[in-house]
Amino acid sequence: MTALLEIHDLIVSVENTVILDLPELTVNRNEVLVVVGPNGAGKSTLLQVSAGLLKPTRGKVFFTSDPQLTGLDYRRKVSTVFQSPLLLSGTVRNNIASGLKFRQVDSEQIRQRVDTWMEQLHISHLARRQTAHLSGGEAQRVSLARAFCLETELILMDEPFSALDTPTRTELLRELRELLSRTGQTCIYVTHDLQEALAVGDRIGILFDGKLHQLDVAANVFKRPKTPEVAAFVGVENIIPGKVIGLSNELVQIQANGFSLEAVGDGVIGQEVYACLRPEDVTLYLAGTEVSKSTARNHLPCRIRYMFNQGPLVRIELEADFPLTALVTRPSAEEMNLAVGKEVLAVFKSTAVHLIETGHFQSF
Amino acid sequence: MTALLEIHDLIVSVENTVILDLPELTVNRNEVLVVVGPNGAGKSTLLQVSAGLLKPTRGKVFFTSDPQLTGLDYRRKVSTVFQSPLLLSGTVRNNIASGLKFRQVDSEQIRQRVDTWMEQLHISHLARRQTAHLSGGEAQRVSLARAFCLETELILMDEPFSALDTPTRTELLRELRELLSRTGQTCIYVTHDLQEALAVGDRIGILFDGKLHQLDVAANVFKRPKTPEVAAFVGVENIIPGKVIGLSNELVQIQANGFSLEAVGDGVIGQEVYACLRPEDVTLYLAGTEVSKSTARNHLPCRIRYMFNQGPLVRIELEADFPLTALVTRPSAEEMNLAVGKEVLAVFKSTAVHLIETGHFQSF
Amino acid sequence: TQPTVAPTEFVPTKAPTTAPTVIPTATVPAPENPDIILATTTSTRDSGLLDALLPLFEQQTGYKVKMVAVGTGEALKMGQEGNADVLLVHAPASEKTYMDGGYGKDRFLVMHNDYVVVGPEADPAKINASANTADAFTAIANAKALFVSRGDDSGTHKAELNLWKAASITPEGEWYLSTGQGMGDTLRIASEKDGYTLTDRATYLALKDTLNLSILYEGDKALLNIYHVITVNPDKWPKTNYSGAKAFADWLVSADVQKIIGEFGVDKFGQPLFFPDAGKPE
Amino acid sequence: MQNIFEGIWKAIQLLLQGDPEVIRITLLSLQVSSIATVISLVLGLPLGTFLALSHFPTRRFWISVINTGMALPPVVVGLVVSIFLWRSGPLGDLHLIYTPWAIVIAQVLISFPMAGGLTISALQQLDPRLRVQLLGLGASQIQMIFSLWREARLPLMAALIAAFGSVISEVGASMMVGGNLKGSTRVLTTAIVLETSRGEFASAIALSLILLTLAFLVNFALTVLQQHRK
Amino acid sequence: MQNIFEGIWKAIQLLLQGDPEVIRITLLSLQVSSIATVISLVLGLPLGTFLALSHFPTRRFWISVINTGMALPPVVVGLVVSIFLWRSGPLGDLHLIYTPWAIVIAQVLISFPMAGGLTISALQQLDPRLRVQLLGLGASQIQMIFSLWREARLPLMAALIAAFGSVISEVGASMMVGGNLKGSTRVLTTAIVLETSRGEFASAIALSLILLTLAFLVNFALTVLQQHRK
Ligand SMILES: Nc1ncnc2c1ncn2[C@@H]1O[C@H](COP(=O)(O)OP(=O)(O)OP(=O)(O)O)[C@@H](O)[C@H]1O
Ligand SMILES: Nc1ncnc2c1ncn2[C@@H]1O[C@H](COP(=O)(O)OP(=O)(O)OP(=O)(O)O)[C@@H](O)[C@H]1O
Ligand SMILES: [Mg+2]
Ligand SMILES: [Mg+2]
Repeated sequence: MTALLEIHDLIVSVENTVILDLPELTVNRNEVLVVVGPNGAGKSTLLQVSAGLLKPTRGKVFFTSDPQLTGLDYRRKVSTVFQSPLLLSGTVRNNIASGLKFRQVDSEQIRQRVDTWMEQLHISHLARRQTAHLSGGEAQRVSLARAFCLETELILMDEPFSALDTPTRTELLRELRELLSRTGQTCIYVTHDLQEALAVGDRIGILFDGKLHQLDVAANVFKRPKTPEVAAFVGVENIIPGKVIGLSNELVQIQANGFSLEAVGDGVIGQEVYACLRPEDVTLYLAGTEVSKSTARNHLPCRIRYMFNQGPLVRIELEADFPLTALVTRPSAEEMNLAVGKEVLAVFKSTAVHLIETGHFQSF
Repeated sequence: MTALLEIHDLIVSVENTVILDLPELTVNRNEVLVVVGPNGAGKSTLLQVSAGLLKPTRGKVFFTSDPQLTGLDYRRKVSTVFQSPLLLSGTVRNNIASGLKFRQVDSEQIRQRVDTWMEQLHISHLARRQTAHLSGGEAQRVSLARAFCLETELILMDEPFSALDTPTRTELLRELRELLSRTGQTCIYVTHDLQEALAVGDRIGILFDGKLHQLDVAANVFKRPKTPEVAAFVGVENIIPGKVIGLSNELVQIQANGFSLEAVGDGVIGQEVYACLRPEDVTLYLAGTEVSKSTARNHLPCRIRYMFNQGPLVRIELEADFPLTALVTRPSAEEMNLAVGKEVLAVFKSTAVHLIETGHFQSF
Repeated sequence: TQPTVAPTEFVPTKAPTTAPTVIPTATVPAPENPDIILATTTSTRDSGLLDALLPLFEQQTGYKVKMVAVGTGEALKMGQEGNADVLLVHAPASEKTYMDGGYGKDRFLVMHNDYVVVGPEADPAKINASANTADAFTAIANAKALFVSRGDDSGTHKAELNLWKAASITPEGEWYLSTGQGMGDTLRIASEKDGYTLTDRATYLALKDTLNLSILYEGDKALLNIYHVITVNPDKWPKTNYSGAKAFADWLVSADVQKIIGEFGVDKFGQPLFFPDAGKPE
Repeated sequence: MQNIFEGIWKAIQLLLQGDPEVIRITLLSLQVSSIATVISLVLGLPLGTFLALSHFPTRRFWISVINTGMALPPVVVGLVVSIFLWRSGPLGDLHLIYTPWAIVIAQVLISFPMAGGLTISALQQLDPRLRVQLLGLGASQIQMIFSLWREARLPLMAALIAAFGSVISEVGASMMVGGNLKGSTRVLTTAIVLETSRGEFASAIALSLILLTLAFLVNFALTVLQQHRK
Repeated sequence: MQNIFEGIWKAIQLLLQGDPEVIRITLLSLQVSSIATVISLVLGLPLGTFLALSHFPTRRFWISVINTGMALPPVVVGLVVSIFLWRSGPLGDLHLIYTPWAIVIAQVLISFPMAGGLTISALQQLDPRLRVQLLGLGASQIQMIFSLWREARLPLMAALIAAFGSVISEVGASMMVGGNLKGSTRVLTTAIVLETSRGEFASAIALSLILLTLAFLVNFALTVLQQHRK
């Protein structure tokens, strides 16, 4: 795993506010580094700096292979799918070809590559269309084709699929990984869609207010968020404040608002923690069902407060000693006749609970 | 349920190609009509026509309350969140106020409404920022606030949340319904996110190539797609061609590539049909598990061909008599130790299978 | 030489001022129709003579003169179409045609100065010693020395053409340049190109310092440059201000004014620029 | 060269002394040209906007006509306006010839095609979706046009600057229809011509410098306005 | 009015007869003004681009200077160029005075600020993100600039049209530095002035019509180009 791009001591500020502050970041060769974060966190700024398009206020971004590379040579090693596809006037074909023309690739090869990519993105029929007359998604595809056909070492994508229809997005997401490993390209990928992040990301970086709160392999970010902010952002909807009250057999016992939770992990007695639990890790049983204690150590009786559909899943908000959200599949919700007001038993494994230390201790 | 807007005999064509063709469409008062469809299907065109911003080549769009309303009076009854938030130059506050200023609302009221909506969209801190310096999501919020503060009878939204971060999007989606019913607004909502469609839509219209393939209450579109295209588009990943071979007790027996399926519904023996099955309706058991036949009538032994994570779910592609995709929750996939190559039993209820007639008959 | 410039006078003019006390000033009630349009040639304006005379006239009579300096042809045309009330021009032949056409009512001889032939100091065509103007012109033509003509149908141009005619030469060819411009510009071109040209003395004297030209031939009778004042015929153009025009014409030929004309320029050039001729026979 | 240095020196003197005649001429130039620019904007902006935003078959032809107007020689304008304003002309009874108003009329004819032509290109450069968005926000046609002008204020301001430049520097028409009458219609450019034809080059240059200083001040104000927040 | 109708009639006659002198003058006008326009574009486009795209402290000042250049009176340009080109001037030895090249030089000085000033506003009107996108596509600075020019071709073409209009219609400088010499430096505008001063108003109008027809043809071609695909 060799490094492709390194960022050192980077600060970008506008009008005296720091909008990006990255002491250290390495992008590995052939990985997909997904960057997520709330609006205005600095994701697009990070991409612009990485593309050599924005001079940082301080610090340096460089290719490990050639740290001296700057300016045009640097820029030509990167291609970018911008957040808004500001297409040039002219035909779709000419737009897609523009980057290749800038690089003075010979015209036969341009034609071939453009054709390939138009096909890949299902826009071959638009080749001669003026870009001013494209629909939103069509424009985004043109912007994608324009970047992909450059086949650069590093490709930066800023919410590249946000305007695409679901089937196309699913298809492209599936192909993207394969494509990148085929061409050996490295990718920094900004998205707001956490599923997308999980599906394409080798590592995920979480940016808040210009700072990287966590950078880890994809699954870890979702399973073991480092801060409550990250936890909330990656969809850990249950963030339960509590206090360590006991330790035994690698299990930590946590007192949370009267209920005693068990979690796998380390802890110090008296420490305040957040117990994080993803809603999909909560299984529901109808109240009164006998459940073997063996695998799932936590059993919490509660009442359904609110339910609503979320695609193939049903999100269920529960009332217990603390508020809890569960996600169950629609078939099982139907099978169990779940409804608002019903009493259920929420069951989750101790391994599903992730602890975040608050740094505070509280004496008994 | 009274009609608010009616569309009759509408045709929009550009350069001799029809891009929208709607013989009839009624938007009911206070409903959210979600329009989904592939890129270039004509969704934005439909919104533009409904907003009185594009003169259709033929046909008419009118408010039922006042069919003669056209021009400025018509336009002022509608507000639109455009697909790309082309903000005016100037401050965020002035941008949000622009529609109210056009309507010559008095300035104190403008200030109040703008403040309210900036707060609602978490952009109060940006009030004095020049719009040229906003991030993508911030710009979209401004565009949303600009439309919402007009409080018109009809509000049109073209992929309004596409650039928002997940927590904000979830929050706004949750608030949107409540908000619209509070103000009594009617909404046509274009989105590519099917979960969003389900979450906000009273009815969902599916547009393909300018034509409405299906218009139905939200759940029905997902559960009972009318055409294979719709089925595929709404995420029914299993569309199995087969032939009706038997009828009994409201159950239809279908021969699909050697396997015999049972489905609830009507059918005529010998008719060719598509059996549609959502992947989340497929439950997996480890091969050899004993499953009671009572609730789920279809049991199909198969082998796992491919698996990948999709947020809280795992998508599993199966090999059987026909290809089949299942979606299971991550905890259960882990519990069962599912892996590529493993033999499993795919189980689905006959009620989960939805039949689409192809119109063809085949004699035996 | 230091131009005597009154403090209120528009600064850069070289227009020498005549002492306004020469004529006793009297404030006169304004006439019924005080606006007079005077169309004149650029040379009278450029010499500054009218700048000196008009304020006096306005002061004494209450008329307001709008002096428009244009080409001779344009001035006559303006008279012919009734767009001016009074003309001050120096193209006797054209004036005659004009009068014959009935476009003018009165025509008085006002003044004259003379034309001179100027050219490079070296005088390549040796016209210096010519017996008369025709000889001088013949010498230029024979030497094919550059001659710069105004070519703009102005009084000067017409006078020049008459001189060629007198010398029986049809001027054409490489050596004969036609500028189509005013006197000042034509002098400048002649100076830059080392050519000969025919000029009125007043303009030449005014620009002398900035030119590389010397007077090479002068004094012939044929070189007289005669100015007439013409009032536009009100019978043809009732809208013209005939009474004003007549008043101006009369004023111009009055003895006092003639005296001023005769003194104009003496303080600056040491010699008068114009010679009063009022009342003399043509 | 001597003339140029002398001219600069003389310009400084004139400005410091505050020569009343020079001040009068300068103010008249400024007045006449400002009025003409404002009028040509009032005419050119709506016309240009109409041609930029509407679609009809002969549109291109009319745009060319407007653009050709930028090539109208001031002398021609002067001649034609004179023909109309002279006593013999159809508007002779208005007695406008040889008044500052005649200059204004001629200058409007000179600068209004510039204002119109540059308005056309300024508005056509805007994203066409902007119009749709403005109408979608409930703008009336007039409000939409005002908003578009606001968005295009940069090139529109350039049009204003160009139009002002074309009239303040113009001489042929002012000379012909104004008559360069001392004390009433003499403006800076006609005074410069007069000085030049008298061979008073230094004075001509001095006046030119005054004119350019004036133009610079006006333009600096307009440019600061134009480049504000840009 | 009579003059105008006569002028129209005369113009038709001149054009039909193909009067050789008129043809020569017309061609010279076209040549001189085209060359001057092209040169001022070659100078003004890069300078305007530089001022539009770069950021340095005195930028606004220089933009004002360029804009002030639009207010340079042709007579002043004519005078200053003459002072330089006269025998007594620093460039006298080039013997350019009273040649078509002198006219070209003066006209370049007149039209290049217009080309530059309008280029500035044309480029500043573009979405600033476009520059970033072009650089992101791997455009060199030069390629980026060419692409920006392409995107702003509409207002740039308007700048070209305005610059051409300003020189083809200009007379003061051509007269002064060209000398209006019959057969060598007489162009349409100087010929018009001559005809006017001769009182030959109809001829002046006829020549004006020829000039305007010429300008219209050039502008129509440019406008069609400009409005192509728009
Ligand atoms: N001027 C035009 N000429 C040709 N085709 C056009 C023109 N304008 C629009 N179209 C086509 O009309 C179709 C409908 O466009 P529309 O913007 O309504 O699509 P959409 O459903 O909103 O797509 P998206 O999801 O990508 O936003 C598109 O295929 C588009 O390319
Ligand atoms: N010129 C500026 N002045 C002030 N703030 C600025 C300026 N330019 C950018 N910002 C701010 O910097 C922050 C980072 O912007 P950036 O575009 O990187 O956000 P982002 O993470 O891409 O957001 P989004 O998800 O909305 O696209 C934003 O809050 C933005 O408002
Ligand atoms: Mg962004
Ligand atoms: Mg769309």
